[in-house]
Amino acid sequence: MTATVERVDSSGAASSVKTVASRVRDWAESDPQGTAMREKDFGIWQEYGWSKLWDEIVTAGHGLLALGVDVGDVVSIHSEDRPEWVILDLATVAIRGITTGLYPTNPMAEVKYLLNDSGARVHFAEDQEQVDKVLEAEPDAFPTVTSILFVEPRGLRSYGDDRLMFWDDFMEMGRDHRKANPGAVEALMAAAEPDDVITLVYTSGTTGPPKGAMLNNKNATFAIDKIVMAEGRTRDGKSPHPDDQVLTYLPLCHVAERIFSTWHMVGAGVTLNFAESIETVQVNLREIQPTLFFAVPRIWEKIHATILIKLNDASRIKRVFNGIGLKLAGFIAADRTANKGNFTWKSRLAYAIGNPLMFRALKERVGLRRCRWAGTGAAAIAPEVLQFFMGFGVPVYELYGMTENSAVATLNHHGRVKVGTVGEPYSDIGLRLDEESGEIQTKHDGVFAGYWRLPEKTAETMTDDGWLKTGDVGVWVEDTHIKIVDRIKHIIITSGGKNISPSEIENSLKTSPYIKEAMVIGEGRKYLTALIGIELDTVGMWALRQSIPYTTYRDLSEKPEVIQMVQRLVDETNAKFARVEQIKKFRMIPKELDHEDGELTATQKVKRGAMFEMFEDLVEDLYR
Amino acid sequence: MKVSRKLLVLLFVLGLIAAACGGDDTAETTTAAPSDDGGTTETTAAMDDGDTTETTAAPSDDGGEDMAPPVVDVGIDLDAGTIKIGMLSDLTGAFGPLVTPIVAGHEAYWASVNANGGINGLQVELVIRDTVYDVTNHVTLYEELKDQVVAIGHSTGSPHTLAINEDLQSDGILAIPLTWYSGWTDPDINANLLPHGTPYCIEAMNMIEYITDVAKETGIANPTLAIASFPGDYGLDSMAGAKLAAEALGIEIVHDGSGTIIPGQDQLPVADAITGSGADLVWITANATFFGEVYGGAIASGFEALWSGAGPNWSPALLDSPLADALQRDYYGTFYLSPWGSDSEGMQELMAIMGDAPPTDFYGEGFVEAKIMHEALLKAYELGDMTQAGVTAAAKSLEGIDFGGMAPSETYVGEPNDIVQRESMVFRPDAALRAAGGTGTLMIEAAYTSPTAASFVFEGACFEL
Amino acid sequence: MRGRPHLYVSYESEQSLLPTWTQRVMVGLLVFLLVLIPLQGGIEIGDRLYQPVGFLGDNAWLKILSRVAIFGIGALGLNILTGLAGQVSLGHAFFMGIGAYTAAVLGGEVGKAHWGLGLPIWIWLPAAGLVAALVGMLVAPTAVKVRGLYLAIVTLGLVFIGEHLFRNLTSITGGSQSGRKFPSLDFRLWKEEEPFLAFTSDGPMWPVFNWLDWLFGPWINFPAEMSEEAKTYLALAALLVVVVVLAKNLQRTRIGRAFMALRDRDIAAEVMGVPDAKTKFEAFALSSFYAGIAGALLVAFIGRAIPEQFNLLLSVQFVVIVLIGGAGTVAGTLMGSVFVFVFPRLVQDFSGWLTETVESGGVIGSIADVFVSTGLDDPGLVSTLEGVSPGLNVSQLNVVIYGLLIIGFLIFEPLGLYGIWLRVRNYWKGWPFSY
Amino acid sequence: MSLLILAQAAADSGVDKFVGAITNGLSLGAIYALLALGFVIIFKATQVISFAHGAVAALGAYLVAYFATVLNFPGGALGGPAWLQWTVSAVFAVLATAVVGLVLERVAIRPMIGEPIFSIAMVTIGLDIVIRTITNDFISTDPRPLGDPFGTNIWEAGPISMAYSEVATIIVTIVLVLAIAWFFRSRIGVAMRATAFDQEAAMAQGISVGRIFAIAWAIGAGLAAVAGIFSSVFPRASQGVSAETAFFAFRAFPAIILGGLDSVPGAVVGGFVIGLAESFAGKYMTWSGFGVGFSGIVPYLVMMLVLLVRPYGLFGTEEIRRV
Repeated sequence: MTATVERVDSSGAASSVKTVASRVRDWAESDPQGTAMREKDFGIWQEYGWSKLWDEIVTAGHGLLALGVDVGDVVSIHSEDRPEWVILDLATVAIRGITTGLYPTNPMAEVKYLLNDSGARVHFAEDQEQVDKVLEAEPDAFPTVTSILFVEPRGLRSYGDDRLMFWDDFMEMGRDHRKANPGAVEALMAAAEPDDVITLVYTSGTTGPPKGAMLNNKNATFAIDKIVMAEGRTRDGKSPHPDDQVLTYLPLCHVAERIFSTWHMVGAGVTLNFAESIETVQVNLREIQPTLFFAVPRIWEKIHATILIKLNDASRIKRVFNGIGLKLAGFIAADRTANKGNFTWKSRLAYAIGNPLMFRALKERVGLRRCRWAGTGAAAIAPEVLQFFMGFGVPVYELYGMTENSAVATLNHHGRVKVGTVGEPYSDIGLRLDEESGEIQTKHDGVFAGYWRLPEKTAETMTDDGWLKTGDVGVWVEDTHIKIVDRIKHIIITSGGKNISPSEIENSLKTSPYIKEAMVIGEGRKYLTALIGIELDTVGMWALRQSIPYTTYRDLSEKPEVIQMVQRLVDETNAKFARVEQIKKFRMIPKELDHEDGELTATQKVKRGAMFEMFEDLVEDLYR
Repeated sequence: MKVSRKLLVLLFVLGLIAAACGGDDTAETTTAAPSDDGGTTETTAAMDDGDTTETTAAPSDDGGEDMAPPVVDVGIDLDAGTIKIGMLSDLTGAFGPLVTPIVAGHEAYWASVNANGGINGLQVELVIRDTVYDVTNHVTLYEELKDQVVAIGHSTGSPHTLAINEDLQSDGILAIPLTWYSGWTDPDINANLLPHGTPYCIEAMNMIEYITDVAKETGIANPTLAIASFPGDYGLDSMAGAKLAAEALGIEIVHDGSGTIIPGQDQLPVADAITGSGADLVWITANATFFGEVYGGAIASGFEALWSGAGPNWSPALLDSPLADALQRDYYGTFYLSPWGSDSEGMQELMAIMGDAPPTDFYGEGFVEAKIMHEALLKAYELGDMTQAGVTAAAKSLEGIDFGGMAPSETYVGEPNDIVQRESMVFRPDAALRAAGGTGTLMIEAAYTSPTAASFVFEGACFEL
Repeated sequence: MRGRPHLYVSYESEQSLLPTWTQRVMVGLLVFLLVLIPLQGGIEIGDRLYQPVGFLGDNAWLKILSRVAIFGIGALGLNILTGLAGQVSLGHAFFMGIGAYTAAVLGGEVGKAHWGLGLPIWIWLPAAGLVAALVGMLVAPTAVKVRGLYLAIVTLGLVFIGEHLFRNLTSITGGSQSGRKFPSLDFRLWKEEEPFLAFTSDGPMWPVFNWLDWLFGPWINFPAEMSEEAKTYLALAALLVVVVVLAKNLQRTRIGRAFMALRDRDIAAEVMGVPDAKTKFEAFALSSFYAGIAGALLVAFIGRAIPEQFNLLLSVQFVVIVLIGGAGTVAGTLMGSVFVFVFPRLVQDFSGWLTETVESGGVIGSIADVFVSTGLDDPGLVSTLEGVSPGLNVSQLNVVIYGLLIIGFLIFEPLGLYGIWLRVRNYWKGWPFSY
Repeated sequence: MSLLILAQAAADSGVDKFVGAITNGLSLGAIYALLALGFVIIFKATQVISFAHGAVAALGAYLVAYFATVLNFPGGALGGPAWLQWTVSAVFAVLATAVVGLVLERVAIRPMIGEPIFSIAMVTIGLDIVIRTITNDFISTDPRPLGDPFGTNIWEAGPISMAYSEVATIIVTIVLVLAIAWFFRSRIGVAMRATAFDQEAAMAQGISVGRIFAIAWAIGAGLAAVAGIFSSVFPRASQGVSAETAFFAFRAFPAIILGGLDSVPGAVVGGFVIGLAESFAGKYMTWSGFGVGFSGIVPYLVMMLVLLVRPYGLFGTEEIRRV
């Protein structure tokens, strides 16, 4: 990877490789005025046209060249989702560099690890907060980093570090470079090879330090072909097209968001709309009314909870209507679940009543009114939540994949939905279940090129016959769909020898709007227990209405009334499971879990190991 | 709190809706009586057809038996047997206290007419609108009335009446002005008006001469005069008359306070000016409230003179006030009507129809206005044309309307100078009469016309508006 | 982007007067109705009379609506000062008077005792606004110095001083309680005798309707003639529409935003670079301009007015319009003026209905009788005999209800009619949630 | 300006005219002071300018007329000389008006606490409209004389000549001003001052702010009624209370602004200054160029001049403005 490729000066050489960057150029040629991205600035959604976007990408590419970025050099991006993220990402790919993204929540120690592990040359730190994570470390902590770009100059004016460079200056430099070396970026892009690594996606690292999965042009092309352009994915059967709107709000460094934002944009020409921040997603959703919407289960759970709470909070007359609407939605959901997500005449009739009554307004308010495809993945989701949305006419299609196979594994097609499964394998890909362990294994062009600088780890993830081991245990459902049991590592084997998948139980608990976190414990124990964290907003509101005074999260968690309520919720969940799978005892988690405190990964997954360490007393208490 | 607020707002809105519906109901339930749009469309249809007479159900009344039913348009419904007369009254404005009893006089008069069979069987209804003595309201309300009444029973205020005068003429609608402005004598102006009573300026001439005579009798050879008034047509018209009279009589006006009595202000400066002039005679044109203030202020500084004032100056309440004694000594009042309780035939009739109503001199004005309208309607019926224009024409041909001695009779045929009213009635305040439950006005001279007034030739208004 | 009412991709679209199609269609319909009102009864579709707003086509209602338009224009002016800039003023009547008498001098006929230049409307109407604005600027320095209730009373003093001036400048105003004739609402080209467009006389349809006739002729029969009331109404309504657009637009401009900043936090606004004195100055000038126009229109509409017309009561009426409607909002101000002028008519109709109910007897009649006094011996809250019988007469009742409404609105619905509208709208907008 | 008038007065005419201007000004000023005092007390406690003050004054005067001349209650029941009977009835009527003030506060003002001051002022305009209309309906066609015992009697001492009623006005005003001054030293008065200073702090100190509001309105209404009485007797308005009485209070606005909205001494001083200014203007500023009725607007002119120099009146406390 560090081998230098001779730079080709003539831009005439036609490239046979379509990279994510060259696709933007194609769009800029075929639809220069079309909208590629929108960013909300001072209350207005400012638009980036294709030609402007391409122009900026080229300029940024020149800027990178001016900074001395070579083929195969790494550019790291540490920022919230914003146009510059995409521009820099694509510019790096254009000059055959490698991008890697960092979660904005990554604390300093992780930043240090990631930058050094990837050996980034240029680091893009959004604002003062992210810049500080680099500059506050010891002077020579980042030996490879030669430039630090930033776009939010506020508070950075007095910083004297030589490596710092304001984005506008960087672009100016790019323009100068472009004037001096016209066509340099295009030439590099033309020379791209299918095996060029374009990005490092670091695994979240629930166990051990993060590993950088290398994805190359071939992987990207495959993913765009399979996922983005998948046949029969949407409600109306049409593949994504330039009229589609996508709300970009999950971290772009995650492979899922990269696929559902950047790759959708370059692949199908959909418009990216950058949410202002995670807090404003609900508002931005209402404004954008995206046609394609991907969210992780946590978000769906949150929307679900908000809807339930708000419906319950409505004025009396509205509550009557809402009650009717919920009944209808429940019926529709049950009916559609039983029919692979299709309507029968009965559910269609119910929908015809419910839609003007409440569904349409509800979807409008939530921002899903125009949604023709909604997806979920990256973690397990409770079927109740999926059914809830299906009842209102927003079928959420669960799909499955992982960074290492460019997220190409299975998906639920419109009209062939099985709730509770992650769907069918994509056509013409290699996917099998390991006969012994039930582990899902894939083999196709999307399978990654390996872990960055970790050949032995790469080898560990591959079977001897070259299949990728996903680490997830699955079972076939009716020979067509796959149901994920759990991560192999998470499967609990009780002292009684029963194999139990905790995720299902946890997800069932998390369907309640009041429960944010649940961790089921029982490895080598006699019975199952759980650590449960409440959702501060909803429980706080509930407490307010019950006139229960509270001060802090911990105080609220430990209120007897709250514990009683949680007990009821646990009982409800227990009713759904077999005896051995029932939770005998639980304890409240006394704090809100946090990425920075190390209890969660950047993708908000609970780090089980860390949890056991941190809440050892509680766990021991459960088995006393 | 929040709920109750919402509830109140809701109730309020419901109330509004109810009110709105109520309004519609009126129009519907009384479709028989032409009101609002129903009436308009009907009548336009009638007009289009030419001189269609609605021959259905001619009222069988002894007076109307041998007469064919008249032609009608707006405001008269022969089927329902009703005549609607509009009233542009100031009920809550500056002259509200004055006009209210006038309207009451009207109502009582028509109630009695209706009780006695109405106008050839047609019952008279008054459509009363409050103008609040505001020209804009006046104009707007006229617009409302003109499509539902046959004539305007009275129109309060000179500028107000002038504001609708052009419309009256173009619409051919008759109105009785409730003001005694001298400008109404002009035939160009009064084409659709029935002025009545003695104009302000004639009234002033009469009284100036009267009190000059009184002063001379008491031994003041060359009495001096101080005058003060409201601004506006009423005050200034009267002041013009006073000045004409003073000139004719050769008496000096030592203080000219024309238009200085401004409502809402302190009147002591006016009183001071009068006092300071040392006049022997004072002529005030205001209303009882402000006359009281000026007069009280003047006598407080020991001023003594012969005081007199125009009709609206007087209120019986002045005799209940501390000024009673001084007023009995100083004041000569005038009006063109005989006061409440006088023994003329007309007044007796009025007192009979007013029943227990608290006494005031202004019922008489209502009575007179109503009587004129009554005559006009009868005449129009007789002529067979009770359209708005027909009533106007009929009214303009009236002669010698008799008020049973309560007011001088009115004629609308002839030269302006011949038909204008020049008589005044002179009275003095009398506490004893007041104590007996009357209005405390003792008539000392009925139908008085001064030589100045008698020989005055109108060539237009005394005071040009 | 269609179907995304909250998605603004440019400031123009976010700040546009009618951002969504629903609003555009609603406003279009409203304007259409406004035009139809005076034509009703005359318009036939097929063989059926089309009566979209029924009774409103009456001449009497047209007069009321014309007044609504005039007062709406004036109230929009006060709304700028009080609603947007937060400067409480009881002096609106004074500025209306200034406008009225400017119009009188410029457009009025020369009388024996009155000045008048007989100039056409397109001179006197703008001039009325300009002169009033000028006087507003003269007054502003005093008004800038004082705030809050002090300002209210200073402006109240202005009305009294104005009344004094109007009373005494007889050659301009015609004098107290007398008044003078004012120019009529005719559109003339220079001093021609024949008006180009006569708003104040009956006559043929305007050319614009001929055009409509040509377009819709086969389906709709437009009347050949139009009454003066209808013409006056249409002229005033058109002017109101223009003024509404201007007023609405003002809120989007720098000046408009400066006004609101001043209103919300005056010192903060100053710190942010909104000059206190200059902004108030502009607010007074703008508001007076509107008042002057409204004053000129009012007197031209009536044809005659007395100086006492421009009194405190008139000012209060404007404040009531603004507050009942909902301060700071154009729609609210319009609702306020409709309410203030239409309401008395409704009360009148209601009491008429009440009286008839009493007379007709029956259960409802006898219930109503408790409240209604029909004679001297009959106690009740409301009397049918004017004046002498116990109880308030209809006019007094009207005034009392008017007063109670002011109180009620301020206590229970401080945002005024607009607040009610907002509440209703939000109720539906929030569906199926409450927030 | 006043100096000029004085100089002119001395040179110009007799002492009588000058003394007349002073006595007239004092008695007029006393009525203004009474009205202003009511305004200020209400304003101090509740931060409200009551535009209904005039209507309440008229109502009070009407109640006096009704109690004293129609019912003769309760004075008639007590017997004794006529003046005593009247006084008892009048006091009773004033108390009745105070109760009305109490009710107004409870019904219309209390719910408005916390609303913008101008909204509350508008509520009082609404109250004015309602009370005035109803009072006028009671007054009916003719003015209502109060039946007061002052008659047209004049008290003379040297160049001074004043009606008994004017003397009474001044005496009653002085007594009431002293009483108010004493009241502000009493427990409730101190509580009221505390409330005026800071409502929340007062509440925290255990002061029932609602009660203070009610008391202030009751006192204000009572003072208005007293002013109503003296503005409806000889020589100012011998014919009694009429529809005009309610408008009298508007003339006291310049007085309160001049003195400062929240200053009790300011109200008294403002009242007398305005009264004297108006009286002197009426007597001396008679040049026709000023126009008819110029004295009526002199108070407003004086007020505006003072405000140009002192935007919070002569004695008013400057509002401390914060962002």
